[in-house]
Amino acid sequence: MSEAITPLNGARFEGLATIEDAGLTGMITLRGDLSSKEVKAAVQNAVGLDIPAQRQALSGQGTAVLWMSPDELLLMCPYAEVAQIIAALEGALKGQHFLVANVSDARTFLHVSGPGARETVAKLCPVDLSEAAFTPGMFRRTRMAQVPAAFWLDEAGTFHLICFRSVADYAFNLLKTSALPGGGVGVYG
Amino acid sequence: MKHYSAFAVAREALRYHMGWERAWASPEPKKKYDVIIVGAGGHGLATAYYLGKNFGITNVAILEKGWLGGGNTGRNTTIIRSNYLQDPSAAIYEKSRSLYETLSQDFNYNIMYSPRGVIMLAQTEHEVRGYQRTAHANALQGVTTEFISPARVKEIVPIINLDGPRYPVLGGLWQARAGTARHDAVAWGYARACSAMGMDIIQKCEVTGISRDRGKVTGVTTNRGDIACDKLGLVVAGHSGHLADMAGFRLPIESVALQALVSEPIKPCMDCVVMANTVHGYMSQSDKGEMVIGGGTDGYNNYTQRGSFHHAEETVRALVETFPMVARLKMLRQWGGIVDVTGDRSPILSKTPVDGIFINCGWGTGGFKAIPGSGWGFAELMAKGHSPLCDEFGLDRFYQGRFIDESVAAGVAH
Amino acid sequence: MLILTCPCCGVTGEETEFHQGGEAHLKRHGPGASDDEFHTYMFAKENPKGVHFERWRHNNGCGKWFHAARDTVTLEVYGTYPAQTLEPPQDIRDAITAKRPGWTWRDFA
Amino acid sequence: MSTRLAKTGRLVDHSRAIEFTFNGKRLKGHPGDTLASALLANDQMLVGRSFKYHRPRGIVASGAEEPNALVGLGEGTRFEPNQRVTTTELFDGLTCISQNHWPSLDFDIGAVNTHLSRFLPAGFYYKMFIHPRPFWKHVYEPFIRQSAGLGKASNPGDPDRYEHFYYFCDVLVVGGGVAGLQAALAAAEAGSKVMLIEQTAHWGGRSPVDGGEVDGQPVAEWVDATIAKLQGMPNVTLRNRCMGAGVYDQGYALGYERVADHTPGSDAPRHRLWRIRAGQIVTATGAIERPLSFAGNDVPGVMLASAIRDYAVDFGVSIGDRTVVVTNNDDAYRTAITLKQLGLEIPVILDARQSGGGALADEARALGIRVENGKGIAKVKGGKRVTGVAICAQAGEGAVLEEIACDAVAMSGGWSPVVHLWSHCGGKLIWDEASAHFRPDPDQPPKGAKGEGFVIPAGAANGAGDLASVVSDAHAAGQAAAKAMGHKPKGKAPKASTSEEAPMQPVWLMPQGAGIKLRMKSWLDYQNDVKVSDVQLAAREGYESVEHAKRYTTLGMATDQGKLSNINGLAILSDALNQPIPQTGTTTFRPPYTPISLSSIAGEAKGEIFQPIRKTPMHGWHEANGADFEPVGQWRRPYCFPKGEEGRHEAVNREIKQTRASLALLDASTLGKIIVKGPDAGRFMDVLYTNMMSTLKPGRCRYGLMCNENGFLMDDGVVARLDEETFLVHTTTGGAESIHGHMEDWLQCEWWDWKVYTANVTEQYAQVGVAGPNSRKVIEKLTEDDISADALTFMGWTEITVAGIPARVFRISFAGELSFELSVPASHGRALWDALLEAGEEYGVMPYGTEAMHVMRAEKGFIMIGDETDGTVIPQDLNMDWAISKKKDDYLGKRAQEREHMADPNRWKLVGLETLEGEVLPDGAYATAPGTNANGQRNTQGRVTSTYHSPTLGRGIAMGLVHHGPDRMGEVLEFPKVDGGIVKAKIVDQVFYDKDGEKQNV
Repeated sequence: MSEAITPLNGARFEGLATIEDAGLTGMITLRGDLSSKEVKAAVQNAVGLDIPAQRQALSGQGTAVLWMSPDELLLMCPYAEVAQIIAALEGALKGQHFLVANVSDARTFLHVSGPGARETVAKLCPVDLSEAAFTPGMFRRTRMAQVPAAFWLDEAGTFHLICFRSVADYAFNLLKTSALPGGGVGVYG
Repeated sequence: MKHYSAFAVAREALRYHMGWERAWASPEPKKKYDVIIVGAGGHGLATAYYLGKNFGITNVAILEKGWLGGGNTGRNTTIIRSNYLQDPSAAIYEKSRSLYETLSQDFNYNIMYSPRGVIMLAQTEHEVRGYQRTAHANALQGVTTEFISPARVKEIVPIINLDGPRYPVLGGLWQARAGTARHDAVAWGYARACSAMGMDIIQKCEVTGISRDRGKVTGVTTNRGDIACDKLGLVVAGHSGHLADMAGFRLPIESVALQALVSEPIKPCMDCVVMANTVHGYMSQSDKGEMVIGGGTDGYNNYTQRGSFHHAEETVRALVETFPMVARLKMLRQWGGIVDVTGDRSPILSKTPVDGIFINCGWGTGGFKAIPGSGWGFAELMAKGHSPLCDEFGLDRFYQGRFIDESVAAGVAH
Repeated sequence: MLILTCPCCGVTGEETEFHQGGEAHLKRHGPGASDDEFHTYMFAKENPKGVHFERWRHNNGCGKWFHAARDTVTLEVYGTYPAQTLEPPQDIRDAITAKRPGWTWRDFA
Repeated sequence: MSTRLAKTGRLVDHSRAIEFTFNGKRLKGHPGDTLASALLANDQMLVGRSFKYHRPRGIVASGAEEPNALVGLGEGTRFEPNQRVTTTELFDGLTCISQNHWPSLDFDIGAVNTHLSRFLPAGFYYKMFIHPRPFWKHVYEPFIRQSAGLGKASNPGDPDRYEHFYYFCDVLVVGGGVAGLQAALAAAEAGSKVMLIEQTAHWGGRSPVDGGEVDGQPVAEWVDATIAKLQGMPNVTLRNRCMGAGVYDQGYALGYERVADHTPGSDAPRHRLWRIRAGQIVTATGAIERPLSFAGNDVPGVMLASAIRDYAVDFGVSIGDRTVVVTNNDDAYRTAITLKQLGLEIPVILDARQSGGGALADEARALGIRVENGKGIAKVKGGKRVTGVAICAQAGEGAVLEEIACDAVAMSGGWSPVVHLWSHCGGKLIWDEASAHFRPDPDQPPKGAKGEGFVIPAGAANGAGDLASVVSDAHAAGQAAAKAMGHKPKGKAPKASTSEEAPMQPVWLMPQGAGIKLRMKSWLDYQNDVKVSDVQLAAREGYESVEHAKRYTTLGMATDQGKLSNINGLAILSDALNQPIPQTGTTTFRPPYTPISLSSIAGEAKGEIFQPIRKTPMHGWHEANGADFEPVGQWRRPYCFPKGEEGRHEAVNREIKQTRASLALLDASTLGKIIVKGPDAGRFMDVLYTNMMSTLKPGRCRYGLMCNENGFLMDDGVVARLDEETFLVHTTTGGAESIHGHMEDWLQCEWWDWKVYTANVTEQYAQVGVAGPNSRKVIEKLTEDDISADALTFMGWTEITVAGIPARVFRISFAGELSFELSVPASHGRALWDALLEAGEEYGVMPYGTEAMHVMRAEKGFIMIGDETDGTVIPQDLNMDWAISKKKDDYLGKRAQEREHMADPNRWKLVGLETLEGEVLPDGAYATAPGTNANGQRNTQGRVTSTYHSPTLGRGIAMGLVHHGPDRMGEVLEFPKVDGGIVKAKIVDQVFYDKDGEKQNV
């Protein structure tokens, strides 16, 4: 089978922050009753993580569970494991009302890191990204300039940012422009 | 009424302009009128003017809760065009445009109608087909328009950037006889003419109630007392729903804020109006030199004459891209107006469930250009009970599903 | 620039994250309805100067629809609540009456 | 003459000189200068021409309120018109030119207008140029436009970078003067997150110039100490060169930061637009001094008293050697005293008040300055600069008592609080009789999301007078803001010096009884040339509302938006209408406070990131292979793939011929793909589509139509049933997001009890249309799986592995040939595309674009959403009743379609159109019917919806909607062309090619 290629194909830019293609990542949309024990168990056994609280992200080793909406999660996992994890989920949820869909190829996944990360993103998203307001583990779906985006922050201060695949170039260039040298705002980081 | 002319100005100059009389009177309301028009904006004043001029009905009062011409007449981007797709729209807007051409002379008041031409840019293949369709329709409607090439667009608007990275200009719908006018002057000219016919323009007079008797209108209650009338015309744009409520019926309209802004004045650099619907912006240059810029409406019901900043942002973005020359100009002033938008984005000129009450509303973002035609048709409707210009714009169309949809040709009605 | 709080995901965000979807609590009239009922459902809008119940979608967010009670003159937001309801909840109505004594649900002409 | 003083100038560095040019003249200034102070230091009194009369104009003010001194700044792509010199920091190599004159600043032809001014009163153009009609557009207007306008914009494009920044705080304090600093401190000490912004490059505002003590130390030192303190607080952000541009609903404010205006060419963005969401906004925006209205008050050298003081103290620039001071309040005495102490001459202080001034007046007298009470200026002498003044009694009509030579006039008509930001969002004002100004009405602030007031004025902006009251008012404001944010205020306001001043006395006209000749020379609006006599004329003519008067005279409509002229004009209007000022009211304050660059509003959105461009996985290949793109929504889709010299038309024909003859590929990835799953999925699909979808069998596909609730056809596409509970919906390219939203809307808001989930997986899959007689062969080369005619029948789908990639293959046909659509994970899309091209080589495979697709579907008589439909068309119009289930009692749009006009047999219906001569019908042409309608418009009986040249048939083909069309086969219609001429076309069946569908069923 041919080699899968991400839309940004490893692109990287270093400025006030480092913008880089996070590479091929498995992403699975799971819609269902997030409060049910079946879903809890299915997720636990699929990626070894709990159901995150509202607007939270739980991460493990190469895995994460993101709270998308009251009845939707996004499961992150190694790209190669998507098929088996989907099979596991569908098996575990048999008889339930749910929806599982592979969206690994429908998204572009970026890392924004370095001291300028918060400011770089704050130039594009109408979200309070101060250290006090936006802390690691929080997950935010919002607007990045003119496209929808979602992101969370890890302990190392790196933004894990997801957009639709088709606007990968736009998203990358936005972040790159925001991170151009000389554009430091001087309020965060 | 003193005649206006260069000679009169010169003569007055010798007496330091002490001899000028009032442009319009400021009378106390009478107890009763044949016709009361609520709303002394362009449409209301024009209705009164043609009631007098075309039908000899001059026992008319025009009631205005604020100052005449203070609503959308004084807040719009003054574009006048008639390159509409649907027959009924083309008819009333073209009537309007042709009346505009001679309005200064009719009034003996210079409203500065400037037939400088309007281009609607086609920036997608779909828009190209849409505007070609409009051009065909216009030819049969007696509206002179043509679909022009990018090269011709560039010729007419040298400052335009034809091949923007996002939406190249693929052509445009060009109406050479379209243009702009001085918006305040239109209201003032009509007011002066109405006053001269003996009509009463009563400002700072707010209608607080509408009295009916057995399904027929008998008059209005205002902050300046009760005033009786045989016929009542509601011409209050964004506040129509509110007035209809008083009369006991509901309208298929919603009121939203439309925004506009002007740049600082610069020397002439653009001698026509350019509308770019794909990127939601349009621009012309006022005689003072300001770039007059309009954009879209807010997406929610709103009665504040303000808008959200991000709409101005979207518009400015588009224009900086389309006209790189404006990049280093500055925004001088930003404002909003309340427009009433109907279920099919076309106006309502109609009888109402209440006998004797007529309503003229729903012009959305397209009201200014329609003022004379709307007044002409609505006056006929009020005087005779029907008018070819208005008949298609009745309230009944929403029951029958007989819509007049202008958005179909990608022609957003600005 | 409005601020709204999405009752579905709890985000308090600016207007640009949301999209207004017209009047709320309309009763759908399908086949069998009279012309009058259907017209009212489709077109006769409340459009009040004052309290307006409207639909919003958190389109740059959790994607859920919800309802808001908002004043169209002051732009004050009395509250937001889930779309899965036929009438505004009591606490919202109380919040409104507190601000506008005499106001009652469906008091328009 | 104006010149540089050696000793003073707290903001400039005398030790260093920097060079700049004005109209080509090389001049010198110091770091710390504004362009204004530097020009004045070089005795450049004349800096521009007025808008209407082209009168000589000099600098009047020292800040944002400056109406006159606008220049064209910079060169080439960085040239910028209408730059205010008083707010432009001087930098080395700055170049600027004056505006609105020809041929030169000193000799301006336009100045002839000033001699005609008597014939050009307010609104003269409404009364003239009426005849002959064509002259307005072609003679008068061009002339007026030429003389109007200010600078020229010659900029071909902007090389600089701009950006936005979203910031959130509890309290935003606008204005870095003493009030702003104290308010910020008070709020910060209470624990609020505070942002303090200041439009200039310096903190402290006017206070260091005016002096006084705060907290026992000289105010200048207190400012430095306070800034240091604020900088040390983690909950405070400070920004200078950042103007509070506007206050919008619910605590939203714009900060306009001029990051690099003073360092052009640096790698920093030029402007940054702060988009601030604050819980509370404190407006510590200070006050603006008002001019006095006397004849000749516009002669260069006549300036605001406070400005003359600023130039002397801040920049070490004296405006004149002999400065006459004229005032109606005590503050102007400070200017006289300051200048005197600098060794400059003050021939006289003219105090319009009979009673004269207070302590400051005594101090002035003690310095030996002559003070005249109850006196004013009858007339200023001089043209391009002041040469003297004629003195008169304020109470009189202007009889000249004495003439005094001077080269500068310092005037003060009192102070007006800057209430702009307070008012932007609906804050109301009250008239303060004592100080004769409008100030914020504490009871009517702008209201926020919770109905609470969210703006608090502080200090001079709130009408506070001396330093002590400013500081205490600001402290209270800061604490109130913090309290509103739920923080606990602590501490008291520091003590500050008070000053005993005699009450000011409103003077709206000088002298009081000035005759018309003087009034016609008394300026209100310097830039727009509006004089006292103009406002009085407006009132006389019935333009009584303040908005009428403003619009009729253009008072306050210049680039300064009336910062100096509004109150004075208002007073004159009220006097003329003989009503108190509050009754006249003010005009509306609109954002921005001072003009902000359009580029800063556009922000980062320029060039490649102006708007998002959506790209499919194969986009790169298309670009590399010369695709001719067309925008489709945010996508770019190949319209065709021209080869070599080939034009669009030839390319499209080639692509079609190749598809029909052998094999071609279409990138169909942009098609919307939505999964609909759940026990109630079938039921939901049935209301969504006009067709019956619930009966579709797994493994099968069905073409369906979707209408909106208003009955109109909205979208179409092929639905595949994946399993009992799951459907895969294909939408049009434009429909993907909107249809998904439409589904969620109905599921969440109407049928929330139905068990259905949807997911928009449009971008998960790359989709390739493989079309042509050889399409099966090429796919078979790449797969082991059986896709033979029997295994995969028409309108069936199955899962296969193609080129090693897991794929869904749908056997559907839009082109009318045997064809398949392959759907693979997007990350493998390019690989599949390449594999198909390689495998297809033997069949001469080539890609085809959207236009070929359009033509081929038209040859087959298939409709296209957006062509056959335009939002006013229902399925019945397209003879698609077969796609409308009769068995269902409901679907979205069903009730709407029962309405009178929708059920009308006279609706235009779809037919094919065949031109008699084989030519192509023009796009959007209408078929005429006899006669005209009530409005004299030609009657019509149909229109073209799609029209193409069919290379397959070698002739023009079209579809259209025609009145009773289907019943009129064979009839000939006439379609007039826009450019004259008529195309005749026969009504025919809409299917032009392979009527029986044999081609696709092999």
